[in-house]
Amino acid sequence: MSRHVHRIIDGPLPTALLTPAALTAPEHGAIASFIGVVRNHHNGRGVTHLVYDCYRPMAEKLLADLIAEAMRFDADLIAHVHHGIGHMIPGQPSVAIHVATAHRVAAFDACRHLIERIKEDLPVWKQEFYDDGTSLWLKGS
Amino acid sequence: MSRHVHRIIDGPLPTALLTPAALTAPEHGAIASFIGVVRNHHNGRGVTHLVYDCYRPMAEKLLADLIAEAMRFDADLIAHVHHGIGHMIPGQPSVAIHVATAHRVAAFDACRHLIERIKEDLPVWKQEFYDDGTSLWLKGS
Amino acid sequence: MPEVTVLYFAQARDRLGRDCDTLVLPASADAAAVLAAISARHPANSALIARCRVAVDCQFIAGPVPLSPQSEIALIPPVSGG
Amino acid sequence: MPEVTVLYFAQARDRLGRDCDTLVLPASADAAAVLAAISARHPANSALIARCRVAVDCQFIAGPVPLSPQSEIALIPPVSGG
Repeated sequence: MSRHVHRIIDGPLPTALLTPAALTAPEHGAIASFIGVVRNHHNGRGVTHLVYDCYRPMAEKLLADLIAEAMRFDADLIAHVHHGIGHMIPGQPSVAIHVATAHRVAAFDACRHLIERIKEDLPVWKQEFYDDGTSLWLKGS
Repeated sequence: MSRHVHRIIDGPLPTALLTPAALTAPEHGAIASFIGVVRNHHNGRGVTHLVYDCYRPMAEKLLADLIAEAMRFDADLIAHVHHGIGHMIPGQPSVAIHVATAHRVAAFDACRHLIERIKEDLPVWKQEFYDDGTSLWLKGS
Repeated sequence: MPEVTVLYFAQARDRLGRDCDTLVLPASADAAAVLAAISARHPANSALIARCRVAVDCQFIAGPVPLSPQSEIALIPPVSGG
Repeated sequence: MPEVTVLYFAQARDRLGRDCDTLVLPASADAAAVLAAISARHPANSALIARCRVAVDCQFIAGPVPLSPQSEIALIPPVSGG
């Protein structure tokens, strides 16, 4: 049974998912985390809110695949990855990645790998709504 | 007034310091964190507990200096850095670094910089106690 | 030549004005063949469609894959999660 | 030639058997001069002392710095925090 956790969540991530406290373990000396937060500005424009669309069954499956990929950095790593979808406002957390390993280099590398691969491949799309009343589907970042 | 937080704490870090929830802000889209946890093994030996010694006034001052250094990655970053000292057992968190920036690359780079510089210069020393009854002051990592 | 459901998301769903189509596709098709079939149905949006990737049964495809009426095809515009 | 307090930590404190000394030092000294004065007081531990750095008033020193009786000197063994 995998000790990894990965899930698509409706709405912004609850505060409980921002902490890596659940990953503290005596065999893992290092935890690296990344939290993505909805920004109030993009390309110089004010963002009022945004909506994440998602191809959910594929996204759930892909998160598992990406964790398997990240295990190249440390076969014993533990990863918890959550992505929120739907309506969010600036300041709300949309993604949380926590990786625990024995040593810190692998934790940083695996955490970084996960967010980069999420931004390349996870079937999640961001529609930004601006303070001038317009909106835009973003094309990756 | 600086919005940074840095402090030497007696004992293992309380759970509240493991979460970057306090750093979520609409202008900061990315938070990178590092948590150091006491490991139960080192160089193949079982660790029962350890004691961190600290030159406290210098350590407090140096944490501020290191955050100033990390601002080369993003002059607008916010950093929260805590290091625990004294008696700890495996699984307990000894250091917590949280860095919030507008974009993720600077957050990762600044967080990584902070833990590397802490391990180079912070006047904190770890005495490991092993399951064979011996102990050793470590010489850096 | 199975009839297969193709799912649309995000800007593709908005621009095509629907969240899916049923298309007749070859029993074995690669991404280019799937994109061509979608473009043939929606010629006004062929530029957008050409920028998309194709997933079959929740997996991006590169080479040709077998298709059946049970296959779930998705048109994947450039993603922007995180 | 001020009399200055030198603080010891971790393995240095254990090996020297004390947490500080009062040493007479030049009015201006660099790290090598401070380490030499500590080694002269504790010759049996000169190898350990040679591996240490020196901080004056909570700052690592490289070149010479002025010292006064109010200066706080610290012998800094290789650190191992984190």
